[in-house]
Amino acid sequence: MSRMSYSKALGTAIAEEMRRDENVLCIGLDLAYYGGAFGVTRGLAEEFGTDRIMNMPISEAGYTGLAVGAAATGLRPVVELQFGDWVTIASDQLVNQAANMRYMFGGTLSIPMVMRLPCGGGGSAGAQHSHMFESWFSFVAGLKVAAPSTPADAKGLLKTAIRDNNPVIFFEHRQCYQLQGEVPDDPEYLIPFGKADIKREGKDITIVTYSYMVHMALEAAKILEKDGISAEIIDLRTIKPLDTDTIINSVKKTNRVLCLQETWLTCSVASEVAAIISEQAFDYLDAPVKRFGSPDCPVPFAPVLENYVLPNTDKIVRAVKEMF
Amino acid sequence: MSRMSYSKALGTAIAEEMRRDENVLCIGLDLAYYGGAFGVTRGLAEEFGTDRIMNMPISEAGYTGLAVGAAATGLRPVVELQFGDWVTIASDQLVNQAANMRYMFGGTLSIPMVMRLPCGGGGSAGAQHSHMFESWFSFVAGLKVAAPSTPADAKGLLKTAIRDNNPVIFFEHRQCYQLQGEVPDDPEYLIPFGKADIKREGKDITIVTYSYMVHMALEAAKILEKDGISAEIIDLRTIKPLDTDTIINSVKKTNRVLCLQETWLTCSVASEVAAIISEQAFDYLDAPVKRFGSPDCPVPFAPVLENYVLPNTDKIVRAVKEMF
Amino acid sequence: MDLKLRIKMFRDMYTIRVFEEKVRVLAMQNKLPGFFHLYVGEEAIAVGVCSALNKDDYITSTHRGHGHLIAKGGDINKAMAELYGKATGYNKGKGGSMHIAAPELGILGTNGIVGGGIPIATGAALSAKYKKDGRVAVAFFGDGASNQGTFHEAINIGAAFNLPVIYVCENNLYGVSTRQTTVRKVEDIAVRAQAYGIPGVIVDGTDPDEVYKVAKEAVDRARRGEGPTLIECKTYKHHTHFVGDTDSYMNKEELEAWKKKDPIAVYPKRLIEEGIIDEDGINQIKKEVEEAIEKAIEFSENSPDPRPESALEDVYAD
Amino acid sequence: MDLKLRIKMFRDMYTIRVFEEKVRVLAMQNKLPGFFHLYVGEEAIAVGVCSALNKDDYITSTHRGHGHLIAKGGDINKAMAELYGKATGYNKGKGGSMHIAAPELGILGTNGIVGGGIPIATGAALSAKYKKDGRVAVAFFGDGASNQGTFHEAINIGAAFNLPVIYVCENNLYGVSTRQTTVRKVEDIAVRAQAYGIPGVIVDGTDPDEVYKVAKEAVDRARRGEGPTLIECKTYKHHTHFVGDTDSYMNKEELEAWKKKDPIAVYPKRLIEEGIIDEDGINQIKKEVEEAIEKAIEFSENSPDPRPESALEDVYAD
Ligand SMILES: Cc1ncc(C[n+]2csc(CCOP(=O)(O)OP(=O)(O)O)c2C)c(N)n1
Ligand SMILES: Cc1ncc(C[n+]2csc(CCOP(=O)(O)OP(=O)(O)O)c2C)c(N)n1
Ligand SMILES: [Mg+2]
Ligand SMILES: [Mg+2]
Repeated sequence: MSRMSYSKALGTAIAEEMRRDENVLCIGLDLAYYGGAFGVTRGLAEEFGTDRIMNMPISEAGYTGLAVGAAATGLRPVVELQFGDWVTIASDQLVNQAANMRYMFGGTLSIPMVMRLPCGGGGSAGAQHSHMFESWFSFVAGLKVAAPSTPADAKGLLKTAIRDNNPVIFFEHRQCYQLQGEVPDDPEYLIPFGKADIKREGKDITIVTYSYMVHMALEAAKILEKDGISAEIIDLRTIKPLDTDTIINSVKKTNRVLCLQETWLTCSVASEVAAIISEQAFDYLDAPVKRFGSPDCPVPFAPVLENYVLPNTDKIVRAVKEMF
Repeated sequence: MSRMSYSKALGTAIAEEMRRDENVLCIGLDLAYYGGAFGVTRGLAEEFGTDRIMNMPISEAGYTGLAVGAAATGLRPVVELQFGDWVTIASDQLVNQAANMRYMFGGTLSIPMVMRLPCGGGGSAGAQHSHMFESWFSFVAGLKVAAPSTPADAKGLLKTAIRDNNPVIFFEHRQCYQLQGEVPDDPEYLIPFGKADIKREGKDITIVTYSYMVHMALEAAKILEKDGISAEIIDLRTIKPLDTDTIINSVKKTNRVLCLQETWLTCSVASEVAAIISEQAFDYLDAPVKRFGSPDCPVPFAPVLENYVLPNTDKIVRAVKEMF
Repeated sequence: MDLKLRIKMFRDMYTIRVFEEKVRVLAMQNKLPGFFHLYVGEEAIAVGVCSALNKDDYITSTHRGHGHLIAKGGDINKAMAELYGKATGYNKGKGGSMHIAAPELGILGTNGIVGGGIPIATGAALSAKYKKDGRVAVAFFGDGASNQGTFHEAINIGAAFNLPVIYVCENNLYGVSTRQTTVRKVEDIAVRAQAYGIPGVIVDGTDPDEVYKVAKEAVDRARRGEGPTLIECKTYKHHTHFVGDTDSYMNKEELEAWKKKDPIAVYPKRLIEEGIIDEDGINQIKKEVEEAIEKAIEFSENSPDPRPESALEDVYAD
Repeated sequence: MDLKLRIKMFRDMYTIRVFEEKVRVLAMQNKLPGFFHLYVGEEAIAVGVCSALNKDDYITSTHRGHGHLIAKGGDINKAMAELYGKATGYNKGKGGSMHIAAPELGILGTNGIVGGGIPIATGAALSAKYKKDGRVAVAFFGDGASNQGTFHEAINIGAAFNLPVIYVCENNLYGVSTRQTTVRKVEDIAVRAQAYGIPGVIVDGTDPDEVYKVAKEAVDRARRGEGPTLIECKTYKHHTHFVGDTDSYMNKEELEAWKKKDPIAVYPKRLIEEGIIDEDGINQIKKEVEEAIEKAIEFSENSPDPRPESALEDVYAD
């Protein structure tokens, strides 16, 4: 175990996989020397050279498609967008090409690539630097979607993503990069996709969440504990595939559930989890499923507005209490 | 009333709005003379000229952005993509620009534009010409989303969309274009957004759906009737805004609900409707909410495969029967 | 230029021609599902370019892709069966006309997204350079596609990193019904090479010898590590945009003029004139090709449909 | 050229300079939320170009957009207050540095998406042409943005339809830490104009007179209905990519060389030499500008925060 940041854990995962497999390479803006938008690839160019840590022109569709073509022909590209917001520019290559290709081509090739997307609000980055698009990509057949919350999960999931033979959209929350935690040194530390993690056991309510909101939920659970409410926190870790079993088993125990996420609710991960629970655990519910996320507005700039909009510990505590 | 096709009804809506407001113009591929991908704008260039029915280069991001800029400065562009699948190429201009601009700019401007997206499967068009992205855009704050099923709705909703002062993503199902129906001649025939239509009354189960699946559901209802199951069919018509009241009231009456759509279920419209019902009508449900759509694979080419994958009348009947 | 290669070029062009004309008839008879964009009239491009490639070189193709598939060595039985949506097709009936791939031949797919293949070919070239395996990649695309952002972004990347990739624009003057010079101010696509600092060459896309020559030069250049070339092939398609389309936008006189340059008519005459083959030889090839295509149709019609449940397979790789 | 205009150009450039240097200090003191890209060193471009525009002409700007806002006539109180996230800001604190608009001045927004504004300016030009109101639109963007697909698609559209739009590339040699010639094979962006059949002009982006001259020509051309021009302004920024960024990638010597051409130092000297203004006049302007900026800071600091619930307003228009 070593103590390190989420950002460092991601960098470590990439470095280990690059040492292990010479077909792994990194593609993105300012990755070499500068270290990418959040320092994840800092130091890697020194070890692996700029043929493997490649700085691109500002052409998100172009270099995402470059990665698709490279992946189709035997490389394992790890692409970084500086902010996940502009995956909108790259989404054709991900959705119409990468996600479809193996299927359309009858299984004759595969697209082993990872798309790393820093995401989420906070810090007055404004509407164009705060989006979360995990629901978009979870919708799409042929893609996988991961969204780690802790340094250890970041390492274990990114390594699994790089070894996965499918396109994986990997959401890294901006507010997580500086979080510190214990991370296994084992270069075979792999976290399987489709296995949620119960980050806290509880018996009165299940909070299903992922990414940065896991930390808010854990804070909220501490406060709720004092009021006699014992919350179980499920960190989904991957959204596609989704660990339905862990969710359902928890709900069977607690009989109450809050589906929590940072962003808008319509057609979202929270909607999906709520729908699954009402389909599969209907008879175990003591109260209606509840969803909590952001109201339907873009993320505003001014701190007072941004705070008003984004979920936080207090709001989660309030939302849970309303369910009792 | 006149009898006409869905396609003709759309063309009529555009023509009427262009006569009414000289700021309305059409932007897209092959719109003039050729009539666009499905003949919707056929004949319009003869009346309005090619300054108002504009043929574009194949540059979806470019001409969508062109429309955003035109809308921000007083025009009301109606954009057509030949197939909605490649809205992936145009989505940055819709999501990061159009949807955000009014908000980010403190309400100082508005983006009155319509994005017309032919969508859906059928006819072996293959994975890259069969996508349905209504869940993506319903997720996004700042956008509105409509998806008419009949010629009359097509006319009434498109006219409302063109007069709306916000970006509207307008899904036209490819299998609907040739459907015939009675359409009001009234040039003020406007269908308000956020008003679902009960296309068939029933008392045993509510089927909530939209777009082409409305017709499949109506067929299914006829068959179910014979087996003594009376199905109420709700056509959402617009997904954002969503008519929650009509859904909830129907569920209170029937106590059973199938959320039906053509495409993948994860983080979809069906998930959203299921989540809302389990939040707001929990106590009225006699059975768990059920969702029905396509399995998690791209839309295949061969008819035998495509039929296997897409929902149809028989599959809907079966899905409903399993709920009793 | 190798004589055998030139004869093979005729055979390949003729194979494409007959294949496409059969597809046209079959599609109009509703024997084939989906819709089809034919390569008739443009055969010399795919054949000229692919004749300059090795079996393991890569190509990406377009919605109008049967010609590229065949020119790159595609099996016509598997190709035809795919258009029929049969289990024996290249992609088990899952892809169809606009989504056929044969990775074992370096064919990374026809493509339903205009401009979608250009970055993918660039990525294949990156693989080749990364692995130093000596391969090159070719991106085929239309004049319409040259207005897509992917054209700009991918070629800039290919140029900046000196990737072994050749960008082949098939300029048939139209995108669907739209005369492309009404939506683009420059006459030639080749001038756009200057925006990326790479050579831009114009060639008569009805002449397989000429196409081969410029392609060979570009391929050699790419293999030497000198980076991409943009080749613009002037051409014209003999049919409408897709089978069953209205033809109101087509310019009949222009079409007639281009038909005079039809490679299927002109090229065998040239081979005969140059004494490379005689009339009988040509006829023999034609007969063989026609028989092969008939067999491909037979093969396809006798092939089984995919198992319905196979629709759920091949979504994810293990 | 009008003498008053030249003096105003100095005043505007100086306003931008002082504004930006203050923003830098305030941001480092954590008095401003968010992050900031400064226009220091590039002032002559925004000022030269906007001096050739009318009040109702349109511009779209970038992440590095304060300079464009001020040069187009933006109120520095409202601009500063927006950076503070105050209710009195241009956009009620909802936008911030990268998302400020002032439609009444034709300012259609700074933009957080590199390349995002280029099609939008083109659309504004379409409006102008459609309504025949004589306006023109300017898209400002960086050298890095010239590799985006939107650059290609939008300029092609602008050219094809002869829209009254001017594409102004601010070539400061870098995109974040990346020397752009390492990801682009051509030295100059202006050559890319050839791909669209429009004029491409290179100008010294530190000289407001020169920038004004080429901008004026392009604007006149656009107003005459002769279509777009691509103007490449050679420039250099004096600070890091954003405030608080590491500067390890910056080339100190190159920076020093460019600082010798700093318009804020060079231009007033030229005005004095040419007898257009004297030292006192310059100092008077400087004093006025500095005071105005101090007032803008005061105004902002004394302004109220937005009401929290106002976060839910302005999402949709009625
Ligand atoms: C991104 C995208 N936009 C539009 C279409 C519809 N479409 C299919 S083929 C075509 C014309 C393409 O023109 P060009 O690139 O010149 O190829 P050609 O058909 O002339 O061979 C269009 C617009 C598409 N398939 N993909
Ligand atoms: C689509 C997109 N990609 C990447 C970024 C991150 N980013 C912000 S500014 C910038 C550099 C832009 O370079 P250039 O266009 O030359 O402008 P400059 O900063 O040099 O003025 C980058 C990459 C972004 N904001 N948007
Ligand atoms: Mg063409
Ligand atoms: Mg720059």
